[in-house]
Amino acid sequence: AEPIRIGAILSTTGPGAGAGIPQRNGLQLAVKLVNEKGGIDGRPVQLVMEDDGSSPDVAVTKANNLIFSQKVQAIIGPTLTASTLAVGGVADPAKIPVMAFTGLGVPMEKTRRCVFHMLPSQDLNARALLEVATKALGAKKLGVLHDSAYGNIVMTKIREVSPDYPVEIVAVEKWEVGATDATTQAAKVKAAAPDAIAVIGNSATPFRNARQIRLTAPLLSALGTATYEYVKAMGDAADNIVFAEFLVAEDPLPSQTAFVDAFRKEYGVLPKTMEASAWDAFNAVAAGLAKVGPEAQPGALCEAIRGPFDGAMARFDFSQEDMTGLMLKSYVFSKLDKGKFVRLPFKAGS
Amino acid sequence: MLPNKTSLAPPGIAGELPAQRLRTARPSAATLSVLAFGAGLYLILPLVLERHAVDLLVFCGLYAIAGAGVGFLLGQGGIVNLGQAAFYGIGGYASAYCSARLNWPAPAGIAIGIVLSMAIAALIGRPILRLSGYFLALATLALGIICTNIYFEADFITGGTLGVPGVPKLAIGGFVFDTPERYYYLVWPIAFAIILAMHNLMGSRIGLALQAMRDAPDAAMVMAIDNARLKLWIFMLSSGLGALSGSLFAHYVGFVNVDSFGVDKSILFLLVPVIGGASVPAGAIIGALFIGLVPELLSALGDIHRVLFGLALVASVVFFPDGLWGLGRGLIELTRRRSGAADRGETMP
Amino acid sequence: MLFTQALLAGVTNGFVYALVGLGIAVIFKGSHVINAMQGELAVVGAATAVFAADIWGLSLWLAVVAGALTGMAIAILVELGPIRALFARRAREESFLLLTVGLGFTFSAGVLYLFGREEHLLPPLGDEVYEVFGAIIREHALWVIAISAALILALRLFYRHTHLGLSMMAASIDPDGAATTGINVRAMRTATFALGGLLAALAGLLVAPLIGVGYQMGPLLTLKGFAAAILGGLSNPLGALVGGLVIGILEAMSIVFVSSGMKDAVALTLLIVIMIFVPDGILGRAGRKGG
Amino acid sequence: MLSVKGLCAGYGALTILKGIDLGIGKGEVVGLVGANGAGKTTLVRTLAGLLPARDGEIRLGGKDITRIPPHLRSGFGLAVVLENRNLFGELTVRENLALAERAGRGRRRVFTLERIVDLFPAVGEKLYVRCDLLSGGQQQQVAIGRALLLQPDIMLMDEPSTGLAPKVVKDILDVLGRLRADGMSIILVEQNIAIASSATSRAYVMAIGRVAHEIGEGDWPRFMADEKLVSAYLGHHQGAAHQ
Amino acid sequence: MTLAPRIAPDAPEAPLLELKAIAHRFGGFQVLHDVSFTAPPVGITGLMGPNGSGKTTLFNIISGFLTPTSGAVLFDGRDIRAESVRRRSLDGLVRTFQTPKIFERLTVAENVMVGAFKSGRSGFFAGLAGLPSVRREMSDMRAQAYETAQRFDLGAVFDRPSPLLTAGQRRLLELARAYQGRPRLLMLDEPSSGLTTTEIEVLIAKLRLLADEGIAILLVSHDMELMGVAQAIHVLNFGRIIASGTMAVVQEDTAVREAYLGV
Ligand SMILES: Nc1ncnc2c1ncn2[C@@H]1O[C@H](COP(=O)(O)OP(=O)(O)OP(=O)(O)O)[C@@H](O)[C@H]1O
Ligand SMILES: Nc1ncnc2c1ncn2[C@@H]1O[C@H](COP(=O)(O)OP(=O)(O)OP(=O)(O)O)[C@@H](O)[C@H]1O
Ligand SMILES: [Mg+2]
Ligand SMILES: [Mg+2]
Repeated sequence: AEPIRIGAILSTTGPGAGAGIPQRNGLQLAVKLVNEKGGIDGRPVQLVMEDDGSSPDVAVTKANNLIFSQKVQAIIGPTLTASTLAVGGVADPAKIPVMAFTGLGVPMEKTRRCVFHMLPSQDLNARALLEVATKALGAKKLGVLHDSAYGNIVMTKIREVSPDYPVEIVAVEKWEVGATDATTQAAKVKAAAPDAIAVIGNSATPFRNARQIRLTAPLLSALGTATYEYVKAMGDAADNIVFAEFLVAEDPLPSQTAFVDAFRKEYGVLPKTMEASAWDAFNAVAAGLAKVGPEAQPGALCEAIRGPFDGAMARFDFSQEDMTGLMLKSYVFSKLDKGKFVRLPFKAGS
Repeated sequence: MLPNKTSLAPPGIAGELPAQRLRTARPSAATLSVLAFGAGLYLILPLVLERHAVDLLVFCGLYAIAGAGVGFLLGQGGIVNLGQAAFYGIGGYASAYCSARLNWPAPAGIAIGIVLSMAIAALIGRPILRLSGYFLALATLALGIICTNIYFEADFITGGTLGVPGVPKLAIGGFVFDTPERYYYLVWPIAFAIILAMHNLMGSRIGLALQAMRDAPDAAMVMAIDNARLKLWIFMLSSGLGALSGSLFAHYVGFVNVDSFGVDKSILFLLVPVIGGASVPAGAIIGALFIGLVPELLSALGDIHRVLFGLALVASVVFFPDGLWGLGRGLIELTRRRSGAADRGETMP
Repeated sequence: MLFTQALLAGVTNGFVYALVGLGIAVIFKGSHVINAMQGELAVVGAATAVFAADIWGLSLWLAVVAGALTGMAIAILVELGPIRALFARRAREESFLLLTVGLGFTFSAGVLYLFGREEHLLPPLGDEVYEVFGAIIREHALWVIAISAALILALRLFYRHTHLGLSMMAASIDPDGAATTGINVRAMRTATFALGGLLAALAGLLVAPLIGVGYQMGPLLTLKGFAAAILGGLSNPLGALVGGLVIGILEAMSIVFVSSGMKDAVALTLLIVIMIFVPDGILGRAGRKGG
Repeated sequence: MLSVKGLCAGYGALTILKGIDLGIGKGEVVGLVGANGAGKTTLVRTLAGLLPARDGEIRLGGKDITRIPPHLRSGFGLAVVLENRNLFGELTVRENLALAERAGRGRRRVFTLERIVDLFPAVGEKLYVRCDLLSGGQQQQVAIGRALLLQPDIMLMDEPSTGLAPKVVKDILDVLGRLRADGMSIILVEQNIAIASSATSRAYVMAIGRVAHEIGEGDWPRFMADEKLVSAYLGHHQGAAHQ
Repeated sequence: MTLAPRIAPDAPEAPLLELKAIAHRFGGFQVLHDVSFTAPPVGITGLMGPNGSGKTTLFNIISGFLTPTSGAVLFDGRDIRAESVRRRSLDGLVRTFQTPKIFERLTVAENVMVGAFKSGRSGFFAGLAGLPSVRREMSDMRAQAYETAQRFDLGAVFDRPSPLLTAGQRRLLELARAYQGRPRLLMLDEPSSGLTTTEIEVLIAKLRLLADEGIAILLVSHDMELMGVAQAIHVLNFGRIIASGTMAVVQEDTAVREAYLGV
């Protein structure tokens, strides 16, 4: 039978590749398994994979290609927030669902009824960090080190929601994406004597720098750096870092074991949140396609996806305002112990 | 009396002026037919190509506009500009802010971007254009990075990392340029007009002065050429083109953010004329096509495509010394020589 | 404490920039080519060492030697191939720039393709951590400083006091004059690239324990090295050090006294101001003006 | 000493030298004159190896050096003072000279740094000054000194008197005279026939890439007296004749 | 001669150029000490001296590339020390260089046309627009350049790329270009080097012709024959004027003979 074409725009090169490559692995596995089970409606799935090189203008070009030349039914990705905004501008009018690996939660997303989010909004990420900082670590004074891209967005939200928590933000320092050194920033945060420090961004460098200048306060981090690669690049700085994420494959939740096993069987290593979210993204599209069939009217697939979906990463509800439906209690917290992620008993949002 | 004294003829009764061989000399029939063919090809391309290909060509056009500015600085002024993305960004943000946030008509945003860019170029150019060679290149590089930094920080205008979404499509007199095809027919004529204007300038007194300034600045000064002012002018011209390209980019993609205005873009804009050949303005067109299309063609080959793109750059410089434009001209010359066409009045034996 | 810590960080970074800038200066001195792939060569050197140790199981020292030789060998090949072709044709400056930018792309993509996208750390030369006025500096940073300083001193002596060093400079300043003075111009250029490649690899190997090198890091290193070399006067090894320190310290101080968000804006504005006041670079010397 | 047969050379598609034949014996100072564009510099550059010979043969001291690369020719006893001086501008005078001294090491030592400083006092004053700060004449002196330090058997000098004060020219001519007495051969490209005639015993007159006329031993006065001959070979429009 | 001098050479005139106690120092090296002389608005003034005596430095000071450590440069009675090279050129002060500075990427024709840059009118925007007036201006400039090129025996190589010129032709080209800049004072730094004896004779005739046209010339040369065209000669030695006068006078001066002529 004629294959169903699904597009993907991932940042497999450039600064976003830390997330883009795991996403690619999760996605390819999901496609493979669906095809092994006979595809959707008896038709195999053909994945058209594109790399946007972490640049939004390239992402738009690729989206144009996928939608108008390749005639895909849905787009998995992009990896980065800015690319999501850019691609949404092309895909939404064409009523092609976009399963973005970013969480926006900005009001304008209300108008884009076909752009779904596989990861929590930054508002939620900010709250998850503050929850664990205040409730699990008991921090009264929080320092923040963040990068100029993803970290910057989260930081904006931390500022907004921090009044809800009994914590004072005592130092905020920034490093630019790709920086080779953030020692001075770390020193400036250290000088403010915080009880805990949130390090938000896609780089192992600041973690190392913080430990190198003997910053002993607990470090917290978000999704972006919760991967084995980053942990390896952190070197001996990697212990006792707390992550707010969704999947600890060493100790998965019952709803996650099937995915973890399949992944380990395929690749021989453990997956993290990014792999799981890509797996979910494809499966959500596949579920929608199974409902409306591959020949449906434009927009029907979006409608079909717009509902609850039980994924390996977490439970989604794409009919929510933020087009993701993730909640604080969906988070899983982990701590690094000798390079291994250990799931913490702490639950947020309770 | 020495026999040679006869050559000291007073002015006025000199021998006949050799046939014109100015840079603006009338094109030959061969050139004209090539041009006509090119124009035809240009017009029908969108009809035969897929939308995606047209989309790529629109980006090529944008690169050509911004790259032409950098190329003119390099080829005519000997100035390596590693900061064009700064002006590209000014154009992009001016358009995005004016039309998406303030709901002003698109031409207003474009004009503001260009004027602002040229004003900034005038202001900053005065001190930094006193530098020369690689020192100037470093200053432009620094300028580019400073601007990127500011784009990150000034998020009340630029939206920071998130950028400005929802930039409306460009509409002129009710006609909306909302498809790649329509944009293609808008962007490329602009690029051609710019190249033509540059070509004109090269054939003028100012163009000669530019070349003179580049080859021997001291001697140019003695000929009363105001090197500083010339440099400032072409720097402003280049900046204005960067802004124009950025504005067109913003309206085309409908979204701008800092990622589009980084140092890598500046390097790309420099590569455009260098690959195409910086000695002729039209080199920017060829360079833009190369930069815009080759990575896309190679990306079909999988992960190795970036290595291949690097090698393609290397090959282009090793095998085509004057840029791809030089290759084209070489071929034309060759066919001409073959067909025994009349020589061009050059005195080279 | 904060000030001292920032100063130490600035100085350490300054030496890192200087190390890359040193190679750029050496290659410029000996060939008048701006080598825009210096950072990538550093990455290649470090990545090779990491892989020689991790995958081929070489001992650390052998791996480091392998990394250094790889950097040197690649630079030599680049000189023997495309660079020589361009020289034979008397290509313009921008052709060399494009060539090295293209090669930089290629090497960075090659590292990505062959070695993956991880950042690689090498073990440091020493694990101690020292405290200076309440601030902390790692032993390896001190080694970087000491080794770079020694390299710079050695290069200075090499260029001013050895026949080979003088010949390398002479060959690039005036190839015809050099050839008629019994200097093998091509061999000198090859030697220059060998030295530049070796310095690049050394830079990569020395900084890998501090910052962890990855395929995407080349351009950044090149840019900072380029800035350091130019600020110092372009063809002067000592200048590259001064340039690197100025940039490193400016950056650190902008973070302390202004804000980390405006670091680049502040540091680079100051850099432009410095250049305007010393238009030939801090240690550069101007030629004759006029006739 | 040096013999050239049927030498052809040029640039790109252009052939400038169209079969040059000449010969210089040991201890001879031979002039090479000719109008602008006659090809004198091209000949010097070809003899020096900077421009490949397209045809013909260059023999030096009996050995064929036509295909020897330029930097090895000093080892055969050949030294050149190029038209543009070609000094290493960013290096000091001393460094310029030291490089040549080193290259001349394997040969019989006739010149030392001290002797050069003696010959050209201006050089001595500026030993530690960068060459590109020197005046034009000072640079010319350094260039000649540099060539001498290669300890050559034969010197090619392309217009060495350019830009030199008359006194220095006289001194150089004196030196050349002494060198010749020491057995050194010299080819002197010289536009100024007064200088050429007083410095050389015989000369080749070049025109349009060929040796068009030979001024034999003792023929200088006759040549100079013949205005027609002089203006025919040294007059103006020769440069255009290549077309 | 075909042209009558515009101004009679013997008319008493205020000097066109006047140097007052010029001194210059490079770092610790004092090149010029207290140099004063004048050049009349008509005729040829010579400047000679041993290598390194400071002639070119003096040229750089007069043309504006260097600012003297002390002393004044008066042009037309006005102190021009603060003026740029360009401003001085517009006033009619045009020089050539000891090593010819040719615009290598231009043809001979274009090089000469650049000489007439200052008399052109068209601006940047007119150039971009490619107005017909610009084209006309360019062809006029070219025609004028051709006349000048012929005067300086460059007619036959008019459309050659300038790198192909021989040393002698480069000298002539620089001269032609400077002439095209309508100089009132033409400063020539060793214009004869690279020329044959015959060519120097022609050059002498050309300089006379230029002088007859009313162009004042300041000439630096080591060629005694060429120097013979100068009505007054000043001899520099170690940055000081050691003799002034006609050729015959300075040639007999013992200091000059010892320092410069070596006889
Ligand atoms: N690099 C070059 N490329 C092409 N042609 C050249 C080149 N250099 C010189 N020529 C041409 O070669 C011819 C001979 O030049 P050459 O310099 O040998 O003359 P010359 O006798 O030394 O003259 P001069 O007395 O002016 O120094 C000239 O016609 C010149 O135009
Ligand atoms: N920029 C400079 N820095 C240091 N010294 C300089 C500089 N320019 C010139 N000099 C020195 O000043 C002196 C005068 O130089 P200048 O070029 O004026 O001499 P000149 O009279 O033109 O000699 P020539 O006849 O050889 O051309 C020389 O000793 C020269 O080395
Ligand atoms: Mg010559
Ligand atoms: Mg001089």
